[in-house]
Amino acid sequence: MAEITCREALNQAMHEEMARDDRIFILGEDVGLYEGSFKVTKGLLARFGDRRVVDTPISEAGIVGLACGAAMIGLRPIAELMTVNFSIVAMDQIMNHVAVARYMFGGRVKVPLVIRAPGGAGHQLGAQHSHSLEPIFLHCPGLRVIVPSVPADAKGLLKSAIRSDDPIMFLEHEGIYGVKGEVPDGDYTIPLGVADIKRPGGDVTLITLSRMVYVCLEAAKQLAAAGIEAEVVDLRGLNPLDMVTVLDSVRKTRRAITVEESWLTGGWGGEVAARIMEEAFDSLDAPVLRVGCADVPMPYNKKLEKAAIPDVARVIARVREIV
Amino acid sequence: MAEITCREALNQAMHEEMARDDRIFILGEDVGLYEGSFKVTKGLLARFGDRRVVDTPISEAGIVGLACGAAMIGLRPIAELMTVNFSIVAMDQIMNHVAVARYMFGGRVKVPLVIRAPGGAGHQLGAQHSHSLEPIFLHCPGLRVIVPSVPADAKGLLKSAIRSDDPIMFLEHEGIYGVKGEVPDGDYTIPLGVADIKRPGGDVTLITLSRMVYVCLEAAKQLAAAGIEAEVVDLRGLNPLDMVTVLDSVRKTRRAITVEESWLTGGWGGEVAARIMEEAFDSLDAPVLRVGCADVPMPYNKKLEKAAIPDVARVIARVREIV
Amino acid sequence: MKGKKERTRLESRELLSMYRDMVRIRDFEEACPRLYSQGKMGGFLHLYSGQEAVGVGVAHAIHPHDYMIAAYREHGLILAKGAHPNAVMAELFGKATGCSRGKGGSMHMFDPDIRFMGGYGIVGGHLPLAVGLAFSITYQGGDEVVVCLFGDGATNQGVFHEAMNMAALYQVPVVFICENNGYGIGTSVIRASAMESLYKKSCAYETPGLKIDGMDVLEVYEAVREAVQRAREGGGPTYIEAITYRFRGHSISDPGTYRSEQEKKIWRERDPIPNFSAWLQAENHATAEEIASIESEEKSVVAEAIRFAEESADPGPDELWTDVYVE
Amino acid sequence: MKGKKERTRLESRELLSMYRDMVRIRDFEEACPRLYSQGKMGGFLHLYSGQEAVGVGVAHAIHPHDYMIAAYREHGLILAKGAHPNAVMAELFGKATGCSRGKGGSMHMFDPDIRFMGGYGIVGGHLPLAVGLAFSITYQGGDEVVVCLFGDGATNQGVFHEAMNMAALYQVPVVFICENNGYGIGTSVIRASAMESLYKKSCAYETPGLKIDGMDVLEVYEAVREAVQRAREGGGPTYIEAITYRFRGHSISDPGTYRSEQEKKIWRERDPIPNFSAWLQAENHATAEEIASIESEEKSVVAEAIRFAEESADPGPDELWTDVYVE
Ligand SMILES: Cc1ncc(C[n+]2csc(CCOP(=O)(O)OP(=O)(O)O)c2C)c(N)n1
Ligand SMILES: Cc1ncc(C[n+]2csc(CCOP(=O)(O)OP(=O)(O)O)c2C)c(N)n1
Ligand SMILES: [Mg+2]
Ligand SMILES: [Mg+2]
Repeated sequence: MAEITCREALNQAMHEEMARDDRIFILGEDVGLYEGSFKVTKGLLARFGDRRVVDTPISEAGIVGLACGAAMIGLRPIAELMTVNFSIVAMDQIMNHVAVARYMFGGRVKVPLVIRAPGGAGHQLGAQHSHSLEPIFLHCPGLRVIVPSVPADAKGLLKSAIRSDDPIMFLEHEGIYGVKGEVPDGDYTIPLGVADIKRPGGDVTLITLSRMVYVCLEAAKQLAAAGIEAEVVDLRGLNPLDMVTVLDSVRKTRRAITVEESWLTGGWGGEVAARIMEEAFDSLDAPVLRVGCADVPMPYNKKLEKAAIPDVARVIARVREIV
Repeated sequence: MAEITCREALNQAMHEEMARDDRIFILGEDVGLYEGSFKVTKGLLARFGDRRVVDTPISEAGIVGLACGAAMIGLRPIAELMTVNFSIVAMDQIMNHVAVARYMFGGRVKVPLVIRAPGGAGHQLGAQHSHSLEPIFLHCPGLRVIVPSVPADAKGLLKSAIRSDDPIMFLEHEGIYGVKGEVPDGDYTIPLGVADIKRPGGDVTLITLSRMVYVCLEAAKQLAAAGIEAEVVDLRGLNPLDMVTVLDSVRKTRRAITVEESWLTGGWGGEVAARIMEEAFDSLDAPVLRVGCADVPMPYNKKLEKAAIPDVARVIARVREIV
Repeated sequence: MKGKKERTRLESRELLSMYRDMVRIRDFEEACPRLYSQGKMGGFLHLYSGQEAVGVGVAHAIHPHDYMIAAYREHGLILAKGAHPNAVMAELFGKATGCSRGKGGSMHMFDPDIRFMGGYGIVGGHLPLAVGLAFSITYQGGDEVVVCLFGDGATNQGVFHEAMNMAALYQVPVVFICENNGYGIGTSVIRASAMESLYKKSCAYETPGLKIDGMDVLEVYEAVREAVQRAREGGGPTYIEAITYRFRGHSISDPGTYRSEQEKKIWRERDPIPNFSAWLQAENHATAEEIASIESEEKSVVAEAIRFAEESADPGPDELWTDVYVE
Repeated sequence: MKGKKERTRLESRELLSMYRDMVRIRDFEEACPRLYSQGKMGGFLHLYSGQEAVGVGVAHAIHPHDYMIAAYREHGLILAKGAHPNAVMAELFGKATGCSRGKGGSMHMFDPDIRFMGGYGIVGGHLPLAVGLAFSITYQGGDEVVVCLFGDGATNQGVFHEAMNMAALYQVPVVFICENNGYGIGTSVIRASAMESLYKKSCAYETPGLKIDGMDVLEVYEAVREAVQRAREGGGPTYIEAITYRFRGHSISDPGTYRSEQEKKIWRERDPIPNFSAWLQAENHATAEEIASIESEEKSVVAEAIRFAEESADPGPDELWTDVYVE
């Protein structure tokens, strides 16, 4: 076990997979010479050369479309979007091409493509650069949506994603690239679509992913001091959505709260809350509550931004409403 | 009261508003000479000329962006997207420009813009042409989302939308353009964000909008024959979301089902179901259930398509589960 | 067809094969409206009648292992590339035997066996995919080429620009072929494009652009052959504008009133099929009997395709849920 | 600056005003990194140092009632257009007195009073908006013009193509100005654009394109003035490529190692400010004392802006929820 950052974990996953399989290549803006605007692709160009590490113009639709076409006839591209905000520029390629090609062509083609994109708020980047778009990709059948929170997951999930034959939105959070954690030695993968209980507890279930896992863990710590044991379920993605783990936990705790950084309204919390209600109505002692980003374009001002994004205090306050 | 189709109602709304206010113009693909691919813009070019009825290239991002810029300095554009499926090509202009301009510029500008787009499934148009994207726009603060179902609403809501100073996604359904209904004479508007009870009933609340209103009304009719009275709440839009009407109804019936044509997973039903649970948990005698489109890219084959889209039988079956 | 002099080094056999393909496509397309009105088909139906010389000229200029990718007006293109008419007709009927297993329909024909990589319904949307196919070829050291067909309207989409730039930047083996039929639905080219000569748009990418007569199968053949050869040899992309005309409305539901009778008549006279037939006979590539027998054979081919489609089964109800994911 | 001969008919007063603006921008920008590292500012910070001749040349070539719209490297542009430095600095501090009320920040400066219609962070995203502004002008029968600035990287985006086409199609009064500073973050122009001469990209839209020296404020001024005049008279859009250089990294967090010291040195020698200063003096438009006093006045302007920003209040907590909708 080595202690490394999320950034290093992702980087290792790509190094190892690219060494293993020549069909894998990476493309995106500044992924090569510049080694990624968050340095996640460090060392890849030097090691694998510009056949396999391809700098592109600022043409997100072109990037995703190129990757889609390449994937259809034998390659296994990793397309890095500099940030997830720019996936919106490529949304038609993602939703109407990548996601549907296999289905609309009767299963006669596959699109083994990983679209990696950092996102999230918290650095005063304002309205156009602070998105968490998980709910949009969740709403798009044909895509897988994988969202790691800790280094070990980041590495194991990215490797599984790269080996998958399905198109995958692999959504990273800019705020956790520097977070360190233990990572198993050697080659390992983590299956896609399996949630992970990051902290066990019997009084309330906090269902979350990405950077909000840390917020929930801190909230759980503080709640424990007050005698409330929160179970923190890290979904590690939204498609496949591991409702088995969620429902097991909720049947135990009888109370649940979803915590996401996406906008509250229309966020993934509504989906999860509705499913819990559908599947475990009689196990619930209280309504499933939701915590999410304020329904506003992200403001630049630091205090306003902080007020928009869910934090420990808000999670605790919500827990207090039902426990 | 005259009986006219939804198509005529929308057309009348534009005729009347354009006659009233010179700042209103319409732009889009084939809206002029061709009078709209669904003929909703019939007669506008002949009446108002090509200064105010502007045919565009097939450039959805350009269309929405042009409309946004024009709206920022005094015009009141109606941008018609030939179908809502193509809004995905313009998603960045919609989400990252139109929706946020006012907020990120500190309220120093407004964007009085209506984006009209027909959508929906049911004509074997396949995976790229059958979208109902309400959930995506619901998830985007800064936009209003208005969705009419009957001619009177279509006209009154479109007029209100055109007069509003906010950017509005006005989502029409291709399947109901030909549906007829009574429309009040003369100038009238319907406030945005007020749901309408299309049929009263005391046993279960069906929450719906757009073409699914008709499906719910038929289901309600059949249920009534079996002694179950369903109340059909037509949301008429998702933003503003009229939870007052919804909650009043649910507190009365104690049972609710959301019925939408969007994909079930991540659809707007989850949002509404979660809110009902949050606000009226103790009034619920059963979980709020959801009916939505099968989570698959829309297949071409007629039987498969029919199986994917919610229908009367599925609504009734869901009702039977909880009543 | 221009003049009578020897215009090609192609053998009679190949020329007749071209003629056969054009006839097949026309017959196939002209059978559709009736079947559509009988409810055998649904959705949109964008017919290729009038544009056959483009698709057939292109298909004959490439190898079987080269790739083709197209927009939604692609029945004629997948047929020209070599798809079995039965599978194409069955697709229109939405049957499980269709080339997209009944899930794609008119706009989304697909057949990897003949390297036809799909018909796509978002105008311009498949152009970046074409670049990706070509990128993959270069990456894997193959010698295949990609031909990518699209309409005049597509040249105003943002992705056209991105795809043209990336293809030229990476010098991948793709030939972009714009089928300029004068209109995007009801909007004529000059009402949508600031640049009327669409082939000149490649000037912004240092990519050769040329205009050809899309009603002349031999001109198409020669131009595409040259471009494909350059691409195969590492010379990068070419952009070709083929001037053509669709004899029918944009789709089955388009009355097409925005085009004058006069205009339609002029183009009808340029119908690529009778003109090619006349030329083949004048140049002694075929006798009237040979031509007639091709035509009658193709009638049977289309009749057989209809019979096949009729008799084929719908996909089973479980098919709704398959093919969303591999895993 | 080229040669010493009379290059302009501008009066000394106007020339000195240009000089003052350039100095102001440089001082303003160079004050930012320190303030940023002190935590007074957050987010990205894309500085304009080195490119001042473009923004100032443009701003002086247009009328106050003309519109300007830009990307995220726009501090210098909004200042050149006439924004009060206090409001711009306060915006960087996220204060309620900022030109976007503290909600926009470095990338999203806005001031309708001076017709600066925003800084935008999605590369290329504002180009269609510029067309819309210009469309609105024509619609309303006004005689204003829109100048739209963006980087070299933006010319590879799909919306660049759509905006250029629509502007030319509708012949609206917009001047597109590409500030080619050689790089989009770490990617040099030739590694991203198949066409190296960016000004030639307008060939695809029948729009005049020209290349100018973006380090020479007078050359910028003259070229833009001509283009703006044509636009104002109904002559449609122009596309101008101004060759320039950013003296700093892409943003505050970019070490900029992809550019050689040698290259940076060459461009430093072309610094538009000292060169313009020398020319002004050589041509007797100003004495050394006048230059010095402008420079010292501008130091105070920036110092005052910082003081103003420091002392201004944050937006109140309720501001989180305002401005999402009008109604
Ligand atoms: C992005 C997008 N916008 C609009 C449409 C609607 N639409 C379908 S075909 C078409 C016209 C396309 O014209 P062209 O590219 O010339 O092809 P043609 O139909 O003439 O073969 C339009 C506007 C679409 N399918 N996709
Ligand atoms: C659509 C989009 N893609 C990527 C980015 C990330 N990004 C921000 S600035 C930039 C480089 C832009 O270069 P250029 O247009 O030359 O402007 P410059 O920074 O040189 O002024 C990139 C890639 C973005 N903001 N928007
Ligand atoms: Mg066409
Ligand atoms: Mg640049």
